[in-house]
Amino acid sequence: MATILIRIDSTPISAWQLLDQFEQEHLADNKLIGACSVFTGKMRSSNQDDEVVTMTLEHYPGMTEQQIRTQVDAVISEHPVDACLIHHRVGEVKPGETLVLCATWSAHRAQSFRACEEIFEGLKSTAPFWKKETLKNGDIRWVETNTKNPRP
Amino acid sequence: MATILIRIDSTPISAWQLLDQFEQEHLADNKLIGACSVFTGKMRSSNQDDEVVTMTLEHYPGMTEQQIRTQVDAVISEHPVDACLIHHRVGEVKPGETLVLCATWSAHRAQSFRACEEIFEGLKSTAPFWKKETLKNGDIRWVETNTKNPRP
Amino acid sequence: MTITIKYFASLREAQGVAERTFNSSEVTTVADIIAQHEMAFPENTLISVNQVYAYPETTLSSGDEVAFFPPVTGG
Amino acid sequence: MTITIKYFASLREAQGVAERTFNSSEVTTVADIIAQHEMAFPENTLISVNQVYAYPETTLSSGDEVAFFPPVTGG
Repeated sequence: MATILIRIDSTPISAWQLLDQFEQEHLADNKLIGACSVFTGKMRSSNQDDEVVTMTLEHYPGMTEQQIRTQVDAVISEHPVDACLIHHRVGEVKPGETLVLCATWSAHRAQSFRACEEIFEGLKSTAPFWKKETLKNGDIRWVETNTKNPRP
Repeated sequence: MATILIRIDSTPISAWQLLDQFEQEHLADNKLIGACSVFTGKMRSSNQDDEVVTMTLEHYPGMTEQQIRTQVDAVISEHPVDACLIHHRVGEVKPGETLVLCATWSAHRAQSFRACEEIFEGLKSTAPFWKKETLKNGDIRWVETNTKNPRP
Repeated sequence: MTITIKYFASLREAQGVAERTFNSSEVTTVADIIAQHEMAFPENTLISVNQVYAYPETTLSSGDEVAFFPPVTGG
Repeated sequence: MTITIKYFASLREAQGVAERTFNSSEVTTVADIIAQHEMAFPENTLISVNQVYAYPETTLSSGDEVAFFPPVTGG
């Protein structure tokens, strides 16, 4: 059974500290893990050539966690991993701060590489989060994309 | 110009602490980085169904650093990144300890994902390191593969 | 039957409320809600029923929670 | 000309030394070193000249550092 932890929180985080804690709490005794892949996404101070001073993330409490979990389960059924940690910020975020952390651990590297990338892509295209930017010129706008309802 | 740091050292490391330090020292003021991809390889207590109690890594001082650098330069000319950190252990390593850390930072995720994976694959297949295992039954053996001279 | 409707992000702002209760005896699918909904939704609106992605043809039961939201921008 | 030869890992152990100096007037390529080398190398032996991967046909100059080593197992 894989250890899966999905957290959504409004507190600024240190990705490296969370990874350190997670390994110590959940994987310290597992000497069969040979690979860990991590992706961290940070807020950039620029988007579509505009200077962004702050971003507010909204989500759908309950559905967001559940949708990420569905995605994680689907990916690791194809690329089995020993553990998966996902942490996503909501609320107000400043440039340079970590928005999202996605990490996977496995015996060999192929699984952790593939799972990390596919879980993150799935999260980006299906997890209900919405970003609203405040620009330096005072304008406020929703970030727009065109993701679809994922067909089951 | 990308910030590139390649270190080979015999001291046990915390990958997360090194990443934290590297970001603070080199990337704290760069608010245009939106993505960081990391791979860490750890020593497993098992290889080819044998229990391994310790591993000793040898390298070719000078050539190893240079070969990794050649590889990094080739990969980032195709997948431009803002920064790359590589740390590889040599000497004696115990199960559970981090053997290698490979991290890349870029504005958007495609570059950091591709560069991290390709740099690590290149390191594995061309950087002059050699592993010698001491098994629980007392046997000592070199880990064997069949990598080739990379054609320029 | 009674359906709870939730709106998120730009749709919540457009509706002016985050949630409303919808009572109707003439509803069997999400498409019926959309047809009877006061304000039209943008074409790229996403739908969930009981916190799982759903579609206009998804059948509803009394007590269901239906949400409408714009394309997602997490990560 | 004078060439420094280095051996690594299992080849170093097989040679019993990490490094030796090779003096010969009949050497122009790495292949010549291999031909005149006392002990045969395993077929999968890798070669470098001045710390860059090289090949049997690589031409040598006096003072070059030639290394022989087994396939690599880092990472």
